[in-house]
Amino acid sequence: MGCLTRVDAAVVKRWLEGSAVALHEQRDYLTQLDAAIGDADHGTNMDRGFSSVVTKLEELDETTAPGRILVTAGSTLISTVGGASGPLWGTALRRAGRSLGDAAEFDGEALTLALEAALEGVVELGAARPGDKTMVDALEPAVHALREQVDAGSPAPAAIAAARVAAEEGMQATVPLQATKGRASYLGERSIGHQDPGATSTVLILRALEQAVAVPS
Amino acid sequence: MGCLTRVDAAVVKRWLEGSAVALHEQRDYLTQLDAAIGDADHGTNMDRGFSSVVTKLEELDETTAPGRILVTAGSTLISTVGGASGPLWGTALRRAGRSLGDAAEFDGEALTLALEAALEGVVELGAARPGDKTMVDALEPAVHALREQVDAGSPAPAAIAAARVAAEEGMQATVPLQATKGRASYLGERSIGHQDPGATSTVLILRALEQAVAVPS
Amino acid sequence: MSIAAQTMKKFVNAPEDVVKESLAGLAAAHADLVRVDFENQVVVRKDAPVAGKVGLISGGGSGHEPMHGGFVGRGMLDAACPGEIFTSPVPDQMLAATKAVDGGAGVLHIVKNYTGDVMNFKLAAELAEDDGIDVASVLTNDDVAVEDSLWTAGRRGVGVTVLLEKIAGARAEAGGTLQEVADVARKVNDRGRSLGVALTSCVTPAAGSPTFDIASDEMEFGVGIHGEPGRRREKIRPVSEIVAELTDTILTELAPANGANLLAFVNGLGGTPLIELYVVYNELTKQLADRGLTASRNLVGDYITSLEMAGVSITLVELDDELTALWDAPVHTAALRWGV
Amino acid sequence: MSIAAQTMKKFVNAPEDVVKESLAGLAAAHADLVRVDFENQVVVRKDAPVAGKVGLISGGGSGHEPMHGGFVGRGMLDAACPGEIFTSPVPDQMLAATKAVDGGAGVLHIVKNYTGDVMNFKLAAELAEDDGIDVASVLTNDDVAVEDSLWTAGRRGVGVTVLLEKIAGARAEAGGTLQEVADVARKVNDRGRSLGVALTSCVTPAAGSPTFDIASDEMEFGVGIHGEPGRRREKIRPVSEIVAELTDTILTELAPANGANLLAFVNGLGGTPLIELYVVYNELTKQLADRGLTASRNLVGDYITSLEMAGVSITLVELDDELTALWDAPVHTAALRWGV
Ligand SMILES: Nc1ncnc2c1ncn2[C@@H]1O[C@H](COP(=O)(O)OP(=O)(O)O)[C@@H](O)[C@H]1O
Ligand SMILES: Nc1ncnc2c1ncn2[C@@H]1O[C@H](COP(=O)(O)OP(=O)(O)O)[C@@H](O)[C@H]1O
Ligand SMILES: [Mg+2]
Ligand SMILES: [Mg+2]
Ligand SMILES: [Mg+2]
Ligand SMILES: [Mg+2]
Repeated sequence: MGCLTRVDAAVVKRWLEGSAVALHEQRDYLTQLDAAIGDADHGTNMDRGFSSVVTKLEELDETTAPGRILVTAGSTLISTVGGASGPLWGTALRRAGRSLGDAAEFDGEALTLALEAALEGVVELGAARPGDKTMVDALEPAVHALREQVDAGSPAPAAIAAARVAAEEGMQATVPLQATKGRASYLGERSIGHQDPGATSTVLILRALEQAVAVPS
Repeated sequence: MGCLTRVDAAVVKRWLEGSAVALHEQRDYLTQLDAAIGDADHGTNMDRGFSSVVTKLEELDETTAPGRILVTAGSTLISTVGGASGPLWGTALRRAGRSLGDAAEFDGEALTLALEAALEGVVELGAARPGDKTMVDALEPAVHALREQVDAGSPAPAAIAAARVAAEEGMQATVPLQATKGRASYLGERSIGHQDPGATSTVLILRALEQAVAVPS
Repeated sequence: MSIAAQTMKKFVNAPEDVVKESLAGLAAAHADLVRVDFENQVVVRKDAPVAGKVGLISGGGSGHEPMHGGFVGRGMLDAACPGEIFTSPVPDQMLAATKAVDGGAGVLHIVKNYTGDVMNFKLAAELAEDDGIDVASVLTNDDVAVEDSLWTAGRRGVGVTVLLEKIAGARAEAGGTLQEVADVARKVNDRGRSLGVALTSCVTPAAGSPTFDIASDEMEFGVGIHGEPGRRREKIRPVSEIVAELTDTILTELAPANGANLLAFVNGLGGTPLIELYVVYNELTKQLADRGLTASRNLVGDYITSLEMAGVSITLVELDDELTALWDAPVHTAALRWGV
Repeated sequence: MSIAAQTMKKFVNAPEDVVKESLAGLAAAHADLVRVDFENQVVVRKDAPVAGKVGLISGGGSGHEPMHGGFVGRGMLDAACPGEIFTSPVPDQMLAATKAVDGGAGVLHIVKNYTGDVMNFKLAAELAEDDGIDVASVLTNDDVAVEDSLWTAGRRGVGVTVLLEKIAGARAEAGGTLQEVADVARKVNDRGRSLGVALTSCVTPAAGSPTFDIASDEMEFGVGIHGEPGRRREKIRPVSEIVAELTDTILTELAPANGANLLAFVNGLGGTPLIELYVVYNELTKQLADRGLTASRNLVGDYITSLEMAGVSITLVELDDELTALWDAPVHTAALRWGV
């Protein structure tokens, strides 16, 4: 399987489409996780949003730059999801897209800056800190790992793989936490012992990125 | 056990008190019968009414004539029962009382005239004919039997016993009937196979009369 | 008693106190509109008797709130007589109410067609006449679930009662004579028909358990407001099909003129959320449009209920200019208010 | 879909169409008051935008009817944005509503404190500002079941929202500036607190089964309007005890002045019959009297619901002359109407 160090529009599309497939497949699982500590709609929300994104992508013409694609995807999530995850993931993708600008291709450093911008957007909007039992508990360590690897000179695929692993660890680490943000916080101590749905969907999205980059374009 | 042929206030009081006891004992049974083809309140209604009657009797002075006692009892039923059975039994007792007038004592003939007046009042108010599956199916044959016996010269206790037997037969005869009056009529054919609650309470009241007359005063 | 109360999904103290305590709450919440005579258990319009105005009273078993207590006030009822839950009030209550609202122009008794209600109101009317009060009675019998024949106690009085009380109340407020008020009341009843369907049973506080059993996928088509059985028990269907059959059955009996203007009343039986009542109204407007009929006036909400029963009833009244104007006239009660 | 619909005790067609079909019913029933923009899923006051008047919009998940669509009209909201059932609407709806009601004096966003609602309204406000519309936002957070601390998303917005929309709407109708309308809205929220209790769970059409399980003798004390858990699960008690604890808990947080005048709001959550709501109000007035407080104004009924959930919430707002006058001002919406 070939490996690339530069990312283009095709890769970004594969990422979003792969995310849509994974979120659709895991829809009921995510909703069950949300039923335990939230209001049982996270799977529905993410699936509704990303399937709209896929439809939207088909309307874009071939030449659209990766940054624009992400901005469009983010706007689509915001317009179709509702709930907490819509604005959060919508803002994340929009910020990432803006940071990529109109370049037709970009490297690991640019991708890292984009995901750092995404994380920043999520924290700005939701004010969650690591340990609050939210998607930030998966996204933050992932972006950290990515930065380290890229600074250490590893190629994008390896760096992204490390980010995905960090996200999975962060996701698992949400189980013993007490939620202090979002609906789950109403449960107080009763939120302990459950895995956070948003952190779980975050892992699915990072896995999709890893696979999109791994495939030769 | 002695037998009397003339009836006085003490007997009428025993009749009403005996009815109250029987209706209270059979309260749940009557309500169950009403649950099957009505609205499950006949036992409650009759018990509420006759216990108020007993309380009311205590307020009456010793010298009150039997006719007045029955009028008072009827008015009390009307004021406390509600539903269909309140006006019906209330009117029955009021008519019976009026027909007895202010006499301190009365004989079998007067008693028969009183119960004929009672039946007349019930039919006037409720317009039920025999076979409609109502209390009339017990009261009408009872009053008939009483008239026959009295005309044939039998003593009051025997005549009343015959009336009670006729009422019981009439009550049992309501089982195969389809109700065409009251709530039970909404059931149409589904009312067939159930014993009418009002006919059943009528039997209890006639049994109480039989016992009241049988006891020496 | 509180033990019993705690085994049901109800906010009550002792079941036998529910009616009185609820009336106390009504009196406290609407002291500007009504006063409650607790001795006679009667809800009376604050400024009754209104001199020279025909008085309107109604009553029946409790458990159908806001009917009737919530309809006492300007432009509707002058008094209401609440009985025990699902049990007709007694003549004493009706007599007390009649006396309390008699402004010299006579009193109209609005009676729903149930054997107990009819008999108790009949006795009350006789007592009132004895006291020299002019009384007229109108009977509502709009429920097409029951066939009106020698084989039944006749159609039950349901949704039309609410609309009739509003319209006749307006006629009285406008200075109508007892005869005129009674006539327009009968006109509303003659031009109105209803039909309801239940998805769940009600639970009376005294019983503490469902009045009837019904499977999780069943509905009672043609249910009565006391949980009386309807035309048949069947599987729940999509609301479009349910409303189509309700509308068909009602219109077959009502037979309105072509292109008639209707007062369309979608009534919740107590446990059905408003979001569903508007879905039902949406289906109803489609059904009427298909038949060239217009809902020129409407009412959507819980007005004649059966405790917490999940269900809905539809009432259609064929309007004319007189009825429309009376419907639009100002009304100010706890449950219905406009124009003031 | 109709198969799914038939397995629940609801009047629906396809569950995913409930919100739109219900809005169609609302539009048909109240064409004199509102119009519905189905493309953007927004309920708009018929005569919006009212030139020179501050526009008020609110929104949130559906399933709480009549909130918010039933509050659109003169003297209350200019537009409402209904989301899917129990899911926050999206910024596009809020932006469309904001544009539709902007009469040049700016637009107030009334937001209930739930993470999703807050974020979506925040994005909408940014978009509106980009379009040069003056937007102010007020957050309602009156549910004392949730402690307002770093450990939670903060108190939820519940009953106060209804009262705030009425009072702020009156201020806007009277010509208040955006600042003045926002100020009085915040004042209502600051002076109001709520608490609710559920006896049964709601059932969302999409799920078709209860949101939470609860035993036949249990109640959820401090429940949220989406079926969120409350302070604790416990045995049902007599209503006198339940209301006493609700009142105590609310007043402890509200700490009104001695002898304060309160707006007392007894709200049904959807499945509790009116007869019980008045029993609750009766208990509430006793509790207030014991503490030397007066319910100088009140509202009793189903106004902010949770589908068919059996339950009740109590909201208390400490009034002053300004708030009392604004509460009494005329209002004409589908669900609240007086003075007109
Ligand atoms: N303030 C916040 N910051 C970041 N993420 C959050 C925040 N609040 C909630 N989330 C995430 O959103 C997820 C829930 O999303 P979703 O169920 O789609 O929305 P809602 O909670 O409105 O139903 C949670 O699992 C959590 O990871
Ligand atoms: N029109 C009528 N004439 C005579 N008896 C009647 C009539 N209607 C009903 N009844 C009697 O009344 C009984 C029911 O009484 P009850 O349950 O106390 O009143 P309700 O039917 O109002 O609940 C019936 O069983 C029947 O015997
Ligand atoms: Mg959720
Ligand atoms: Mg009965
Ligand atoms: Mg009865
Ligand atoms: Mg949600």
